[in-house]
Amino acid sequence: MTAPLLVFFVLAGLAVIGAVSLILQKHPIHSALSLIVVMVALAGLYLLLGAEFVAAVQIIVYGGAIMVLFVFVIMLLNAGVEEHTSISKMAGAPGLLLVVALAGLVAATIVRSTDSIQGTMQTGVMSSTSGVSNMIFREFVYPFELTSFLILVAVLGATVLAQREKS
Amino acid sequence: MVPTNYYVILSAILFGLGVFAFIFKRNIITIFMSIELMLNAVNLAFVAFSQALGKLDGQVFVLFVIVVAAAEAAVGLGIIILIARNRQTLNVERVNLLKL
Amino acid sequence: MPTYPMLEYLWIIPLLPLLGSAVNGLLGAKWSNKIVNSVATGSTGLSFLAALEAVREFFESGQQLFHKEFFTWIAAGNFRAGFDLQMDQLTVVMVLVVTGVGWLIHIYATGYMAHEGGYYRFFSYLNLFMFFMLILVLAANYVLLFVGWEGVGLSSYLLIGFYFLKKSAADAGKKAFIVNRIGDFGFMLGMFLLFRAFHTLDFQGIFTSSTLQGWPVELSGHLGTLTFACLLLFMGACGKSAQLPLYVWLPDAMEGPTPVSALIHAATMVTAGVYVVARSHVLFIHAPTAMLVVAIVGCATAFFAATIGLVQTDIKKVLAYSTVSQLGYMFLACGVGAFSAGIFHLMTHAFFKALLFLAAGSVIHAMGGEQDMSRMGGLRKKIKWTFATMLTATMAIAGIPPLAGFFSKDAILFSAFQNSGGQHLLYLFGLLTALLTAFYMFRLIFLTFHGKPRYDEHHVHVHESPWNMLVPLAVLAVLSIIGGWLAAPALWGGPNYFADFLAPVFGSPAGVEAASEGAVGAHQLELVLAGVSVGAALIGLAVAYWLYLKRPGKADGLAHSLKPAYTTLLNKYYVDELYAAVVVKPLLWISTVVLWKTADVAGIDGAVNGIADGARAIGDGVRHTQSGNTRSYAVWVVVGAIVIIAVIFFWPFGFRPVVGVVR
Amino acid sequence: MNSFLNTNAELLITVVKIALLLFIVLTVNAYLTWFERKVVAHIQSRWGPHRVGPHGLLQPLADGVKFLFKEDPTPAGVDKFVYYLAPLLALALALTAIALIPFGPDPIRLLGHDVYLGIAPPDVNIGILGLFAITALGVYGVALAGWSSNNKYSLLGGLRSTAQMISYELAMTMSVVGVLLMAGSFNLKKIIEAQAHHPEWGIFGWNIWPQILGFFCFFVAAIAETNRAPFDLPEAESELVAGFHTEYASFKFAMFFIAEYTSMITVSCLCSILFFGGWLSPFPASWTFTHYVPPAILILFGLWVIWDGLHYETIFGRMILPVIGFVFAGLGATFILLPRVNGFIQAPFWLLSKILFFLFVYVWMRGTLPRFRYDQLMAYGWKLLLPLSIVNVIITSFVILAKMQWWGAK
Repeated sequence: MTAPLLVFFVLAGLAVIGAVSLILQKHPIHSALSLIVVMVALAGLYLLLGAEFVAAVQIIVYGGAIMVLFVFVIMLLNAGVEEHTSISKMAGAPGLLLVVALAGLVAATIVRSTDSIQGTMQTGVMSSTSGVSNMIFREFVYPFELTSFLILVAVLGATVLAQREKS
Repeated sequence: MVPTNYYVILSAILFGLGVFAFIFKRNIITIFMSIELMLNAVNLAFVAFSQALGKLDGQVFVLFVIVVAAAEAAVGLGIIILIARNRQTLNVERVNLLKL
Repeated sequence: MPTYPMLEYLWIIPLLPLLGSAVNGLLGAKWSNKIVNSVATGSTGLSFLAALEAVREFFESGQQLFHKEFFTWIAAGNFRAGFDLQMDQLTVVMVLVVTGVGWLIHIYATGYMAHEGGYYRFFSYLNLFMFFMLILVLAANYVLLFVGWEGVGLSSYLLIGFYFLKKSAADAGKKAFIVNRIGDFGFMLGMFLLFRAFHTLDFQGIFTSSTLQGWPVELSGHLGTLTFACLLLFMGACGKSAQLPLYVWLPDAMEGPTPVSALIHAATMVTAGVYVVARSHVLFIHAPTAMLVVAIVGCATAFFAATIGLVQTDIKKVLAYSTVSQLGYMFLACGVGAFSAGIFHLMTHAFFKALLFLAAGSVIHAMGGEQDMSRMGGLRKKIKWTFATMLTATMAIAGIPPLAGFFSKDAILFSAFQNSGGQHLLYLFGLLTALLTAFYMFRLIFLTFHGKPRYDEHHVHVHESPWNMLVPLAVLAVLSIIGGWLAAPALWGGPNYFADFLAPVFGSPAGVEAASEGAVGAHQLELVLAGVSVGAALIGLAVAYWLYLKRPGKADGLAHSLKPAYTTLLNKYYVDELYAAVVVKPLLWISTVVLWKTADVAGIDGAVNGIADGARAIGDGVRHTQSGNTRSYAVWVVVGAIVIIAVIFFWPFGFRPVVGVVR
Repeated sequence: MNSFLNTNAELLITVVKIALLLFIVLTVNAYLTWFERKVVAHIQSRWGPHRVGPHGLLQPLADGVKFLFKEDPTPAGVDKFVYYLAPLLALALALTAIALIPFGPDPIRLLGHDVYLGIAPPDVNIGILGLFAITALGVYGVALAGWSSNNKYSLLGGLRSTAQMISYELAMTMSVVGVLLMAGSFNLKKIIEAQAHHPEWGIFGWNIWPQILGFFCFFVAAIAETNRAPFDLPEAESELVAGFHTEYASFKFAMFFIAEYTSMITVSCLCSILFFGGWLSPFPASWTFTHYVPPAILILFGLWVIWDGLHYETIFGRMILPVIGFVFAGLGATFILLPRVNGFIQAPFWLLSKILFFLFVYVWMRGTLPRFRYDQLMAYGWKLLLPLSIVNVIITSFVILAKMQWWGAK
């Protein structure tokens, strides 16, 4: 049981627990908090994987912006405890079966596909920050620009959506 | 060193949980969060693979995913605010105007 | 600048009317009649002048045949149908007739149609007709000719149905169109046959390969390719030129405005058949059987139509039947190999028949739309000009020397007498027809212009037509007087200028061949025959005079005494009824019961409606999945994901998508 | 025991360091409150705390005791878990932020281990990013507190501070990009060293000069991040009683309090590190004699304290103040006597002095500036700071590019 493995299991457990509690919690704020836990844990995993930049961005953007937005909205709408209706029949037992099937399939597929790269495990941390920036601004510059446009559009759209129509 | 499989299986689990939440939660905001959870699971897989293959593409892609998630959150929350304003509820089962 | 600009740019001649038609049709609705007039008559007149110039240049260049390929229209394999125009003596005659007469009739129409609705429409159609007709006569291959052929059919249809609110007019238009389709069908088959035989449809190609390459002359009674082709082409000609058994549409076509009747159904279009036969005379000469058929049909039509014409009371109907019978004359001429005579008669007939129609139109105009001769009479004083011109035309058609009709008809009868292989049946019938013609034409004159008025003078105010209707009458009258003199010298042994003029196309005319054995005998014979035909004409005149002026009412008595014959004639031998019973009824039945009730309603509609119902049913089933509950939709999304991933996972073939991605 | 020391020395040292830092930070916080009250009082021409101990020096102790022993009611209908979580979160994050800041370049050899000043080793690749990450999470403390305490004032305060923090975080991050571009690294140590690129320039080599715009944006945004005046709307007592911590009493309130002051310290550290050369002395490197400035200052300060204490009105003060002054003077003297130690304390001394200066600026602003209105706050953040910082980024990158192009620098 090497240290990294230990850290991994701790963080992984944290993440899974967070995800489960996201499901079990009745109040959206609690769900949000559990999700934040998951994200922080994932950030730790990224660090473990040597992707510091991604980890930082994960926390700053996901933890510091997106989830804050969620919490903010929950507070703004003063969302109460989730009311437990079950009108949809699909989302009952059949849904459960389907989810299990999906998860199983995904896991199987991924595992099978990772068998082929067992040998090629890279050891050692690559200096990811500069490398990532190089890739973003060299090879992926057009996607980058596109995403920036996407963000712009999204911001405008959100503004238009959320503003009360002047009457 | 942690085998890639572990990361990948973890991401699969998280993804499954996300799907589960996506279906079985009734609060729009929570459903949104479950979508974010799925995205995170995918990101984990990306980073794991990129590290395993010694390529950075995966990390770059994760960044893009995060950006898209941010955009999605902005718009989606705007929509949610609208829904809450107009229908006084956050329960998706009460928002069923799509019905014939 | 080419030496012969108008020949180089021959396409200008047909183009001008097309432009006129387009301009009038598209913009004319807003315009005043004046502008429409100037456009229509202007374009036609210009194309007439262009034609004159082209003809001048043609003779100046002194070439046998001018032929120019403007652009390739259809190119398939080794088959080429180009927009090729050609000009030779035959074309010269046709072009001049078409444009000249057409122009005069345009001018006339400006007066005649002055008070009609759809003025611009009328002239647009008329110009369109001019365009197609010119294409027809200028074409250098059968395909382009066929384009013009169909085009004139179309514009004829449009113009017959010009008063489309009148049911009879609309029906007449349809009838003309359908009957023509039958002929066109034959025509197309003929073209295919020709292409199969000669691998081209250019006139030059066919004619040279059929003459120079020594295509065998198919003996009479022997049915070879050429015979069939010629018969099929002639079938088309029958349709267009209203020969037996397809003549039935022409009398009904009189529903159209009178200028139309004059231009299309007397002067130009109906002669297209004759033109085609003459144009492909080379083939016909190689197919004696076909020639014989042509001659017999022509002769029969001539007599048949004339007999019907005897009893008609509608002034235009009379003229229509006379047209049919004159066309029969032309085919008779072609059938006996006297193509030049046929064309000659075509020309003169264009003159005096157009004149007759226009004059009749003027009469109708004067009578305020009255067409029934039994309600006319005594118009002689009131409309002198019309009377004079119409009398001229009548004498011309009746074959009174020295008017145009005399010479042309005489030429035909003469060649019929000579080339009808011994027995003179064709000639006799021709002569009889001439007599009948004279009779019913003068009957028309006497009923219309002489005797006491049979209409009430208080309502109808008879008035002479305006100048722009009279001028064309005058011009045509002059033409129908002098039109025949080109052939006059042939009578006293001189050359037949017209025949010589067409000689490059048709070879030496039939009359001269005959003269070659003994010119003198030929001359006597010709003079004798001329005398005979004049006699026949005069007899006809006399009978008409006796029946309708000396003893009015005698005609009715005669009609009573010969009741069955009279009614038969009056009902045009019940041909229409026959067709209705034999062709139309079964056709209607088939199309109603089989095509409509069975195929369409049961089959097609059934299929379509069935599909629609199926779709609705499926929709009814599926719409329950649209619960509007987002969570259910989410589950469906999951289902989709499962399917996709399952496909990836259980991918049956060697290539594994996911693994491929990871590698 | 010994083996345990040897094997887990790293861990042990870290633990000790954490405990030490905690102690220091908490003390500093305590005396920061005293400092603030004093300064504000003098700005408003009052005496400020004066009763408890000489110059009210024992006031913080009294406050601490009060915090500890006050009754701690939990209001009805609060979301217990979150209600307790919030202050913990706030404090923990604030302290963690401090942990990432290096206080000196070179380590001390201790039991065969390099011991750096500051908990994290100074060359963390993503130091500044980590700091931002933590400050970004800092929002939750306030927001959750406001939401959980089931009180409309708290809720409004929480909403306000959330919005405010999100808005100004952008400006803050953007304004730092200029510095990062110049240093070419996220590493705080590298950033400081980049400012010593021309050793002889001394104070003129600091980022403050080329990045004056960035500094302005950063400082303003940072003040807003810490919810300090003039951006202290979340706890605008005139409108919201006490904002998000209205319902918090005694120690939980203290946690928020400490968190706030800690983040003040963090911000001051960041300001001095990013823009004011961190632990670099303002003098050219070659002037070795300037190494005697810190001890000199200490001695002078000590002497002044002694002199001031000698005729203080109360007997207790006359006893205690000279002692303190003597300690300071003694420290200065020892530094002079031990050059190696003197050389070592240069860096921390300058850094701390800069931090003190910024803390003073904080207090100064609070004493002088009126509070913003909410709409003004938002407009200011979105319409002025963000564009300005972006402009700063653009200009900086262009200049750097130009340097690379024409003067072939770097």
